[in-house]
Amino acid sequence: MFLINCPYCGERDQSEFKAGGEAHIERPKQPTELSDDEWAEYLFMRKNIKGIQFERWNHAHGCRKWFNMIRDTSNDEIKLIYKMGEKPPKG
Amino acid sequence: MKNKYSIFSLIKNAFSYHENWQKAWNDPQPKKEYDAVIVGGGGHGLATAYYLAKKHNMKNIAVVEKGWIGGGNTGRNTTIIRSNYLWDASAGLYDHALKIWEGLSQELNYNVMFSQRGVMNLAHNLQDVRDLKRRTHANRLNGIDAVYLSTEEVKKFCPIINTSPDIRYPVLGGTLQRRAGTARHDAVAWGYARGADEMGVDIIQNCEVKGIKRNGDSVEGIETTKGFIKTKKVGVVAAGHSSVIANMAGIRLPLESKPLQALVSEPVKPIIDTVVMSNAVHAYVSQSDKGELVIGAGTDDYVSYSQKGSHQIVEGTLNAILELYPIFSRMRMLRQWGGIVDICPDASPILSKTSVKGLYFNCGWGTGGFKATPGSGDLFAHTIANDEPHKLNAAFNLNRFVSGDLVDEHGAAAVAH
Amino acid sequence: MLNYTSPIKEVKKYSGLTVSEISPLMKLNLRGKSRDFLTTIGQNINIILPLEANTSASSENYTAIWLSPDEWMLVSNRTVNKENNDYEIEKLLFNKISKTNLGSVTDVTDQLVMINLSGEKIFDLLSTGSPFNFNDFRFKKGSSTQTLLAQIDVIIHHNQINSVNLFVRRSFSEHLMSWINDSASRL
Amino acid sequence: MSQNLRVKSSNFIDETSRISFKFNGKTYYGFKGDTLASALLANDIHLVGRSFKYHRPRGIMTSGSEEPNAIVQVGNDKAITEPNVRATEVEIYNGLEAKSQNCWPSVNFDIGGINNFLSPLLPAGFYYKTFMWPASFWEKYEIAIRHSAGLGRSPTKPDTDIYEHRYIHCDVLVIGAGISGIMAAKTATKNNLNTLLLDEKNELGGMTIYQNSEKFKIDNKISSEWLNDEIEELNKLDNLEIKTRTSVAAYHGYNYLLARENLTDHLSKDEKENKVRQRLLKIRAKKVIVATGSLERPLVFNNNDRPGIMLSSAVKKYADYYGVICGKNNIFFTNNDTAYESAISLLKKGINVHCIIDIRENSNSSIVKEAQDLGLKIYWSHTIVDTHGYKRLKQISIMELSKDGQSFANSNKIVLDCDCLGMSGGWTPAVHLFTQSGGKLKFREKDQVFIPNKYQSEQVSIGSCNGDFELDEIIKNSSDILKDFLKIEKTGFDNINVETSKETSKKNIWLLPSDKIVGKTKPFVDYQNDATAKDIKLALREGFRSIEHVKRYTTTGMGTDQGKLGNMHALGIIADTTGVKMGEVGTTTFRPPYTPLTFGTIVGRNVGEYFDIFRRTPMNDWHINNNAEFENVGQWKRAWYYPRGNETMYEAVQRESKATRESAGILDASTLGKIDIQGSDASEFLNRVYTNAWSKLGIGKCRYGLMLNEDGMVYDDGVTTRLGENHYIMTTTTGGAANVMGKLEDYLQTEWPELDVYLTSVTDHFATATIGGPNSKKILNKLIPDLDLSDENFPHMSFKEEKIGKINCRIMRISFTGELSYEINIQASYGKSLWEQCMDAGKEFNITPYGTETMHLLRAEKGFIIVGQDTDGTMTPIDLQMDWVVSKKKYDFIGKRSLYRSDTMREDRKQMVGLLTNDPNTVLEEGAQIISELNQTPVKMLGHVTSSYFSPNLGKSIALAVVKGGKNMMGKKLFIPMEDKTINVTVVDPIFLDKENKKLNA
Repeated sequence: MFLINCPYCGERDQSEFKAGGEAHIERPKQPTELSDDEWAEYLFMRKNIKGIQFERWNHAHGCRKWFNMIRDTSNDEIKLIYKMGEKPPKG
Repeated sequence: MKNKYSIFSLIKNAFSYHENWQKAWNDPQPKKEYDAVIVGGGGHGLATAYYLAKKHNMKNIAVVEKGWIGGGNTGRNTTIIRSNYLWDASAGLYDHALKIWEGLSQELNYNVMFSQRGVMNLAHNLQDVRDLKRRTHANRLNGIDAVYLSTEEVKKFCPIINTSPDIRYPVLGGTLQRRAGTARHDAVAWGYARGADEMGVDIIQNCEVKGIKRNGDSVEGIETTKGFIKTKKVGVVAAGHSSVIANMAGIRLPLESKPLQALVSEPVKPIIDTVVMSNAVHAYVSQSDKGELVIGAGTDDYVSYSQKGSHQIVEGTLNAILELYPIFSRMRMLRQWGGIVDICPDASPILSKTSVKGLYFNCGWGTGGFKATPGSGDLFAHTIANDEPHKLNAAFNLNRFVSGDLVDEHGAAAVAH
Repeated sequence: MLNYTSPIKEVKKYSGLTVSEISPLMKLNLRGKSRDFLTTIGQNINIILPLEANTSASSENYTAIWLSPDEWMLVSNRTVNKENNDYEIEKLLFNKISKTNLGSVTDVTDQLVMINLSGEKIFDLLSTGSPFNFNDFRFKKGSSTQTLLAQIDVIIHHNQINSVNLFVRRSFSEHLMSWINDSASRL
Repeated sequence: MSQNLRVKSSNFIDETSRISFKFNGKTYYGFKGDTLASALLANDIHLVGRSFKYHRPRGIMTSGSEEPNAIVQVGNDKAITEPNVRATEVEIYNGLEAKSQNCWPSVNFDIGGINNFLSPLLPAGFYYKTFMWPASFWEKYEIAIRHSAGLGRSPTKPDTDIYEHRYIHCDVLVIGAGISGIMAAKTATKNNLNTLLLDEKNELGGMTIYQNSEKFKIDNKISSEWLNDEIEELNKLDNLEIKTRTSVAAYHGYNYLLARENLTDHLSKDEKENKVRQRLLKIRAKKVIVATGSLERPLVFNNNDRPGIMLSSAVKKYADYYGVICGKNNIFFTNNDTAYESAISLLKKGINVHCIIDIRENSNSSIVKEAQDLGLKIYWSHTIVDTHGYKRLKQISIMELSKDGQSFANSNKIVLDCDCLGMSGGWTPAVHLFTQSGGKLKFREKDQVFIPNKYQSEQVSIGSCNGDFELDEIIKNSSDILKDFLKIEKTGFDNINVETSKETSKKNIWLLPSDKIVGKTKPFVDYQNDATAKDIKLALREGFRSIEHVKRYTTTGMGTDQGKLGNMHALGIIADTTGVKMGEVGTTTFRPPYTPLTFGTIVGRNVGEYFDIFRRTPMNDWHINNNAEFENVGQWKRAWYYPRGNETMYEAVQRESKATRESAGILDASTLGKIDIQGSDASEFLNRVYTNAWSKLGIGKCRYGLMLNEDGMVYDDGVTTRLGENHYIMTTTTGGAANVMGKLEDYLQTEWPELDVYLTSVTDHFATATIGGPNSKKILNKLIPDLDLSDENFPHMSFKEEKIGKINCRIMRISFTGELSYEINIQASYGKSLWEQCMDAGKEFNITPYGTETMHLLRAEKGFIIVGQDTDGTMTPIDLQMDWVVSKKKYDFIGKRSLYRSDTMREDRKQMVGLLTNDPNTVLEEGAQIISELNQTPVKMLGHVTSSYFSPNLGKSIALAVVKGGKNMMGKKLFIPMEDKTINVTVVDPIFLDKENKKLNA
């Protein structure tokens, strides 16, 4: 069970959270202008990285806020947590 | 020619204190070039190689495995085998596999212990009942043996289930596929390996793929920890790690790799002699020949390659087990482990060509790949050999995610595992 | 005339723990982000909404519990009349906040049931069903948290020494009470 | 004969309290403090069980949780009998009943014993090679195999015990209360860290607590005395919690650990009364100190499994701790000094020790000298080549080893009598928890052990689990590690004076040579699973090279002891046979739990009524009092139907439906999700989440909305009402409520943060009573006389804020049945009262309460869909023929783009239609498949029946279905193929009743 440092509530047990998949996949502003392939990319295609992955988490049983997490999916080590809307750190 | 396995060969070898058994498979170094290379030495990969050699006469082929064969999900799953799927495409795929299972031990001269003890799926609410009936009707019309059972019939078939109407989620009915059952997971990988090896397939263990060499739109070979291997056809069967390989080839897949956990109890004398699955309360249980209760838990909701899952998943599963089998409260968990499964948005696999010529993917089996092993290998071999899918796996192409023509096996209509 | 029924029937006493529902209490959910929102609330009910996570603020009549950076729960400190459900303060704030688009004001009086736990064994009870770390919480009067108790979402408010208020959604309250009584019986 | 094997010298056994227990039906006596194992040994019982595969007689080998052989069935009450319990872990109590397992008819005479003679035919993996003929006969063989496999028996009645969970958050967790654990706990606590100390035994102090040798002194006190004083001090400290009988099962990431606290297993039946049996501790520690000690290794030689062959440390513990003599004529066999300690201990108690067999050439450590001074005969560089005695060790044969240890110096064989052999192959650090946590090991050549190398989390290992075996090292290194780990200046153990006997020579041979060829021997590596060294060699010969392969092929380490004793030897034998370095063979992964964990403990109180949450509406009591049957919908229990007298469901539903259409019915709709939406962008928000347009909806008006997933498939639906300019109340399906709320918050927070919208769930705040039917207006009028209910003032799809008495309520005139109907939403606390008043007001109109089943029927008559029943995640609004609710003008909404993909635009997709059976009395089965042509193969299925009822109001059977290309099939004849018959149906419009909506304004 991870110990997740909610950017608003502090350290909480994983059971209070829901994972929301890969982060920074922005919903296209103009879906109608996309080809079927481009739309499929947005809808279904995922990096599914082994290693450093950027993802979304929600403090579902706490403040209900979404935030971003950088986690090493090869050993589940949480590297960094930052709020929604904040730009991911480079490198 | 390998020496045949039988009670007689056992007796014969007993006299020489079993000193003269041959290797089940060899441990070769990779050649410079192969006609095809299968990436991933799990059941599906080894079966693919076996059928490429057996049915498509491709003998100059290799299976490369980063660890030891059968060390991935093949050796980590709860070994449930069934074909009672809802959609025609799925039913076709899984029943093709089930038919091969029925003669596999003889085919491989290796006892895979396929035991047709039946698989029962339980309904716990009215929608479950509708869904299971719908599936049963579809199965029947697709020629798959499946019957709908009343609560009383469920109790009769598996007396230890708590079918009291007073429990939180009473058993309202269920379905039964008698031809379904379990098999010995390791034996499947080992049996196919032995068979493939006998036909000249190179099984190369501890050989990790580091890159996929492309020449424009076609495959030229693979970079491995044992050097470059030239080949025009690469079949990737790397459950869990499919996306990792795909990224090497510069393509993306609609997959998420998640932890799936399972556990076994200490061994006890026979107490349950069928497989019971309940989607609504999420409990899957059978008993191994050794006597252990084999229990499948669910997946976590986050991506992970760590082969560890969270405790709440295991706890949740055992909650459900004790809801349905209160007599197991004093049984003890002996071992618990995790695997990595790659899951498709529609909970159906991908057995498909890709945008890269000569690159084929067999993935996305989610929590239920084991049961398909022989069929998957057979159809994937066909796809690789002919550069064209077999009609039974045509629906499981990559393009369905663009067109929207998904094979949605979600919900109670498709119980995982 | 409609009568008032509360989901929880009786007060329960255990060694070192008393469990009781307190009702009716007016409860408002307040949401907003802007400065104006905060000041308007402040002016009208003379409470400064706490900005620090996991804390609360009280005035003579109300207590405001932090729920998230833009969400608070306002609870009346004393029970209100069962005969009607016109809450002056709700009308006032709705006009000053919702109507002017400063944020939202929503009556959640019956969305949540408040269960009071008192006695020295409160945290022994909570530790049997909540993953939250109460080590600091238990020594800080006014601290609050949202977490899980017996898999149910709860808001926990440490209103005074040896007294904690649990807020739980009404439809879950009887189940939670049953669980609490079961667990408390073994303390 | 009982008790004649006791020596008076133990401080840990209360010889004044005699305890009687049963073993295999016979009554024996022991003392308080005994384990079942020590009590049996005291009664001269060594034969306790039978092995898994060969059914060989087995005895007690150890004194702890690593015991592979002495596992028994405890208790014979069907509800609380427990299989596979280690006799070495059972503390005896009055009334304890235990029996041997895996033997029939008895442990003394076991039919299964023939397997031992068939063993030449049963090498590792034999079952992969046979039972294949005749084909499909496997299940028959399997029955036999299954019955000879398995160990104990599962209970057959529900458990009567109670289990509990407890969450603990501490600064420091210390695992293991041996000497180093005690040091750690004291140091941490004294530095004001709140500390938790756990030990699996019932006493603190580990092995040192009964170490009475003058050779081992700390601070000039005999080590056991010194430790005793330390423990006494420890017990005085506060902010330290000590738990005995508590075994750590799993060490997960982020220092999350699970431990099992055993509370009543050592108590007699009446002492147990209403006590929690076991508690699962869910521990979150800032820092973890692992002090789990080490396990003594057996030696692998021919027939090393006979009853009477034990670990040397166990022989010592039984004598020193329990005061029990394991044998009248003892021999020790060793490759290190440990056995000497044991031997001396026995000698000093006047117990006969015949000799020590040591594979080393010599040793001049002080403890060895002491043994020699006591006149103990030592056979240097000798090994045991065979043992004799079937149910109890009688003799051993030894030979002198050659220099390289692989063969013999000469052919002389000496046969020695003995009834107890204490063996010691050195020690293996208990690194299981460390590796579970993700820690990496390194191999130490000098004494062939794996020790912690890289730590994953805030943790450290100290004492012998960290590879420190000598007393002085343990104290010095532990102290240094603690200082560094806890960042403190001193520990209080910094420079204590320690006297100890240093081991001076080591020698290790994983598989000791025999004068027979390996094939003829049985050198056991895994005792419980009967895996021998020759099995491992066979596996290697057959090409299984990886340790995981060998393990699985030979089942080494797969027993209930998880190979705590044998795994190292398996690795060693693989290394030796394949010529690979030990460190490079790698270790097998230690999987949780460390010791088997009871399901009940993991589950705790999440059983029975607490298995899952039970949500109730404010009217729930009324439903119960009025004989309602309930349906599970999500976590809710909803009134399903209200049978009168002995009505069947069908009869009740027919009555309820008819009554509602003819006069009035009332439904508890409180479970519908309700979301309060406020903010200046509320309308825009709705435009984006629903398929239809919202901006123009008038204040006080209601509108039906359909919500899609981004993949274009129907996700949820419900009526949303505009309460004010920027204020809406949205209703969702009962099951979908939480998900919809979550999804909307997600979009607001992550995709559209620019929108000024606030969502608040008010599902539980309101109770909802829906009164419908031609007389519903009259009933409402009685409740609120001064409300003008005319169509002009209160038209269909509109809303009023009203008062019933003094209580505010919201009334929506909306309909899911096609009847004129009003949905009254009132604050939940008044819900029950509202319901009762509706019933009173409706009495004269025979108002009839109806449940979900009737609701489903009524809406089906009107062709209204139920998301989740008529849709399955593959239906678009177009498929549902609900184009009318999909705005063509709107630029975008969730899922819009997906409706324009090649497949979703296909004309021949499955589409919602109505079906009528040719025989109006035949009611179709929901889920039944639909075809257009008979006897075709393969059968082409067009779709299935989603909803089906007999409509009392239409006097015929009706059904909703999805059919490929159904849109253009109106009037077409289709077939429903059932097992026994084929039903003819006709495709019709899905609206069966009142197409013109006359009833809505009746």
